[in-house]
Amino acid sequence: MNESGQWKPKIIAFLCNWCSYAGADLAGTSRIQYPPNIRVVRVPCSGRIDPFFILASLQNGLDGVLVSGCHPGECHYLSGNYSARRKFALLKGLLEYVGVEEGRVQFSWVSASEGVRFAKVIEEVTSHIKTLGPAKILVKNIPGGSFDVSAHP
Amino acid sequence: MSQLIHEIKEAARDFLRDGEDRTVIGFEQGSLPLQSRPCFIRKENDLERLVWNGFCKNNLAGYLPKRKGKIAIVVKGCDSRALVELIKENQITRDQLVIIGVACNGMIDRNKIEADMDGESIVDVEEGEDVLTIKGTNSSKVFDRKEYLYDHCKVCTNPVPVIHDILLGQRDSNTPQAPVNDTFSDLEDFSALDGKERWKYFTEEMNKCIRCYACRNACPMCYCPECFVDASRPQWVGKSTDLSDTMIFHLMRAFHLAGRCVGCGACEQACPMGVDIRKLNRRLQKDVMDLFHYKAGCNLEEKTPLATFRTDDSDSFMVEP
Amino acid sequence: MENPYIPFFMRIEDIVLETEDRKIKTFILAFVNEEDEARFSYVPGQFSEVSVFGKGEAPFGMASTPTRPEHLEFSVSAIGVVTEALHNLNKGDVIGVRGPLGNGYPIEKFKGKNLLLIGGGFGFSTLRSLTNYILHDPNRADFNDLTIIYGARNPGLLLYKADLEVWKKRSDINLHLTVDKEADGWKGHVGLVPNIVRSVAPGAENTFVVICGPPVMMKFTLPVVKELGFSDENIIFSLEMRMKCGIGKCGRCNMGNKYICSDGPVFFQSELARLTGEAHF
Amino acid sequence: MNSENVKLLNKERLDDFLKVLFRDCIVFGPTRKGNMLLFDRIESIDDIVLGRGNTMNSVKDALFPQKENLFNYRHGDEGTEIQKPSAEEKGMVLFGVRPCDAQGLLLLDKVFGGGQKDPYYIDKRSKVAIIGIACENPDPACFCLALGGGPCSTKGSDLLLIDIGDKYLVKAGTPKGIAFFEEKVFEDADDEALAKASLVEKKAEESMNRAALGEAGIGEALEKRLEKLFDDPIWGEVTESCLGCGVCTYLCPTCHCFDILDETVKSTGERIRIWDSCQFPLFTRQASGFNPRPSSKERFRQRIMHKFCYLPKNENLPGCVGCGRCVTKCPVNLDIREVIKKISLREAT
Repeated sequence: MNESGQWKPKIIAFLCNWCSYAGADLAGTSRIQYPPNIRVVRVPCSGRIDPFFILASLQNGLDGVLVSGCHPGECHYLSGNYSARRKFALLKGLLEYVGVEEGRVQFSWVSASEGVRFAKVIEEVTSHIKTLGPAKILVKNIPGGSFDVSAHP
Repeated sequence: MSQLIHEIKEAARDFLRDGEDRTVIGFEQGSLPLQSRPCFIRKENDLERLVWNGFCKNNLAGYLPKRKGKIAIVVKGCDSRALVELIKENQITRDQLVIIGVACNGMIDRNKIEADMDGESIVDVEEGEDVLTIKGTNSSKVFDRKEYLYDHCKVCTNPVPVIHDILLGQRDSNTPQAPVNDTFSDLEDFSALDGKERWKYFTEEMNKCIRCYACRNACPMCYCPECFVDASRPQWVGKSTDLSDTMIFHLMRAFHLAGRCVGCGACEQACPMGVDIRKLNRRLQKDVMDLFHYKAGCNLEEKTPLATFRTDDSDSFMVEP
Repeated sequence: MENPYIPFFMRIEDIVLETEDRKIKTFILAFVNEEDEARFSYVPGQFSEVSVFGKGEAPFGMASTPTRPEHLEFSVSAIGVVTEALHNLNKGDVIGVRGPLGNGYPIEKFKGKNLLLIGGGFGFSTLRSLTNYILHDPNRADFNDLTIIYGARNPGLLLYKADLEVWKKRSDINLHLTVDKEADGWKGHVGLVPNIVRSVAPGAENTFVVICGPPVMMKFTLPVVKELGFSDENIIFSLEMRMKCGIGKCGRCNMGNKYICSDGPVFFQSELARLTGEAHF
Repeated sequence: MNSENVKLLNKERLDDFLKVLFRDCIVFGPTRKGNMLLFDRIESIDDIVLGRGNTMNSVKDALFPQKENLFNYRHGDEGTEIQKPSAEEKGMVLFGVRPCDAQGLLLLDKVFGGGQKDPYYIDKRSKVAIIGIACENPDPACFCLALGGGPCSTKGSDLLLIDIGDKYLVKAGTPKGIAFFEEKVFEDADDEALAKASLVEKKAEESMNRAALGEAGIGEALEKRLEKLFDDPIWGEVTESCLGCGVCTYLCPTCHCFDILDETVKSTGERIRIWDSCQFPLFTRQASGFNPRPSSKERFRQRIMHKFCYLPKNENLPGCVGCGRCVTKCPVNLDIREVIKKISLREAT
């Protein structure tokens, strides 16, 4: 929530150091506008993403998760993104199967030279998550007694 | 049935006579009606304990990881697929094993029978080819065997073990000898539900969970020396019965079994609270088949799908702006 | 009803880095509320559950002496979730403490006796408490000869170096320090604790021996002190086990029918010999 | 029997009695959740399910829940604050409790009420009334008689209802139970009703399966024998099939081991206690990695020793009431009765 009480989604983006992270940089240096809702975590490869990163993000109340890596054939470590692709395909299917809204968790390929594409991906992911509203599924709530958990920063 | 039991005993006897340091893992009569249970036999004198019936539900492959010495193991179709995966994952070697395969007729779900006994305690059971006669404290009831099978037995694609040294109990020429295609028809109705309704269903199921880990410990493929749920640094999953934690435990367990789960139902049989754990595994089995054309435990050569990849795997699920 | 699960607050006054491997720090804590200080009376050998809110609780023996009641000191080895969280705290941070828990050393029985204290590595913390208690004026006169044998893998891993310097200078205490292997500049003994005990320990007459250290040290020290003529009634161990509640409810720290948290952690060998249960060393 | 302690309750008036309970108290009882019969909080009379065997979980859940808040904490600008949970004001009734489960509470009373008292348990316990229902139809896994209980035992119950046809014979086991008799729904008991009730009891006791336990008794002899057999190879033999899960301990009405941990969101959180099980390796594994009970052999032994040796020594009660849950729900049918029998037949080596 911001001060006017309007909800703004918080989206965590796991970006591969060798492509999407540089793509994000390029988007920035090229002054391409994209929504400010993402929080970037730089990872060495999309293959480094443990499904737990994604589940922990949802559990901690983030409204969306994006994982972005190198296009097929362009992995810095040769095949990290291919292995990741198999994992993500299954994980995405499983999460949507239990009821996590389609689009809450997304995956993309963005290379270091694709600043425009990066901005478009963020645009699309953010606008989709805005239509979904705040995440509720899998979010962990701890009863805080009279301590109001949600109101605390 | 008694002929089959005799044959199992003889196969086990031959095995025990063949050398030193040998263990037979089979089934014996349990202490209660409708219960058979695992047994470990090392002496010929104890072979009399071996039984075979519709209650030999446990997947004995779970006792194999890192076991030493020669082992003869009694397996059903599904259990044999777990053997294949365990051999591939170097948990046991093929030449340690003498596999006594039994063509399976499906295992009977004790809970389903008990639910239909109107609160009467079960005293005895008589198992026929097609019917079960259950004697309660006051009355006797006849059950159609097929109706009361475990859910996973109802969708079994491979009653005959895929790997075996001795194959027993073949009686019906219609029984498929090799695994047939799984249609996943049991998932259709559920998958057609709205996401919210599926979430509601899983919420109710997971709220029943008491985190006893019987599902994990009964699973032949859950052999990690330290399960993610027991790890503390980092601690990915909380240990309480919080819905979110319980859900993530089951999701991740299912995910770790993707491409490895053979659908033996050991998890669900072990669960004291009747949680529909298999619903998750079934979906992953289906996805693994649809996306990677893989069915766990069917042959010793094929690589586990998450241990390999194809450059032309689909990326249709990804954002394409 | 008093709620034994609710900790009280203490503020970290100082943090002493004890060992060269940076794995052990001693936390010097001050009571936040005066009434807690007034209520907290303990004897050497007792322990407390220390809380880092958000990470959990872990048990530590009090390394401080009740003769200086304004502070509590805990030596913490960073090997788990709570202990690592503690190591990441700074002066001024507030943590929770529940205690005192456990029985502590049988001080009254020690009066008028000689004492032989044998400690190893990290297990020395409550023996330090006991030593400082005895050396505190006027307590010293209540006890006879005091001998300490304390060992660590190397000189850099010995705890409480400032105390050791003070003790070395005193004439009313026989201090034997030992390390496992020769080291540059080391002037003390070289050898494992049980071997040093065999060569330097005083006689068993009118003497209690108190042993606290890693399980393997305790295991090999027991036969040595028995050889020296100590009877089971005069051999005392302070034991450790995974503990949670600290009040004998949660069920994990039993040895036979005794709970280390509430019946111990200090046991006479004569009690241990009678117990059915897992040997803890 | 003293007539003050025995009354009759016409089955037609059971609802009237329950209405009184629901009006004044929070009611727990056997109820159906999906395909499971559970002992759980009940909102309306219609949700009570009687005569369908024992519940999957035991009644301990009501007084010693699987997850319990010990306190909340918050890190704020003024430092850390702690807030104790507020205790429930209303009384509690556990209705439809089996005699075995009621007996189990007697052990929990000793553990949580002895020595340093456990305020969370004690508070709930002081407000609860236990209304048991006799067991006419014991399961083949039941062995309460060996533990000094029985299908119509009043141990641990304030009131016990015995079904004698169109009426319940109601026995009061405590002053708290007798106080219920002030409700107008009860009638005086006659000799015929008493005779019927003892017939029910006799029939239930006779129908109990005694084979699994055989001649083995549970008591001082077993306690002594267990001490001698601590290092016996029998433990390895009986636990070969054990999966090491927590079913037996979590369903047990007397098992009470727990863990304490913190759950935090941002700067606010709660310290909770949750059930733990001696069957889990983590139960005793120390931070250094050393585990005094490294395999299921030692862990299973701990379970049996705790129940039949340590608790009898410390609390004068065994940690077992013969409810049979661990027997029926063990995924590999590792039957505690058979283990006791094997122990009692074993010559100490």
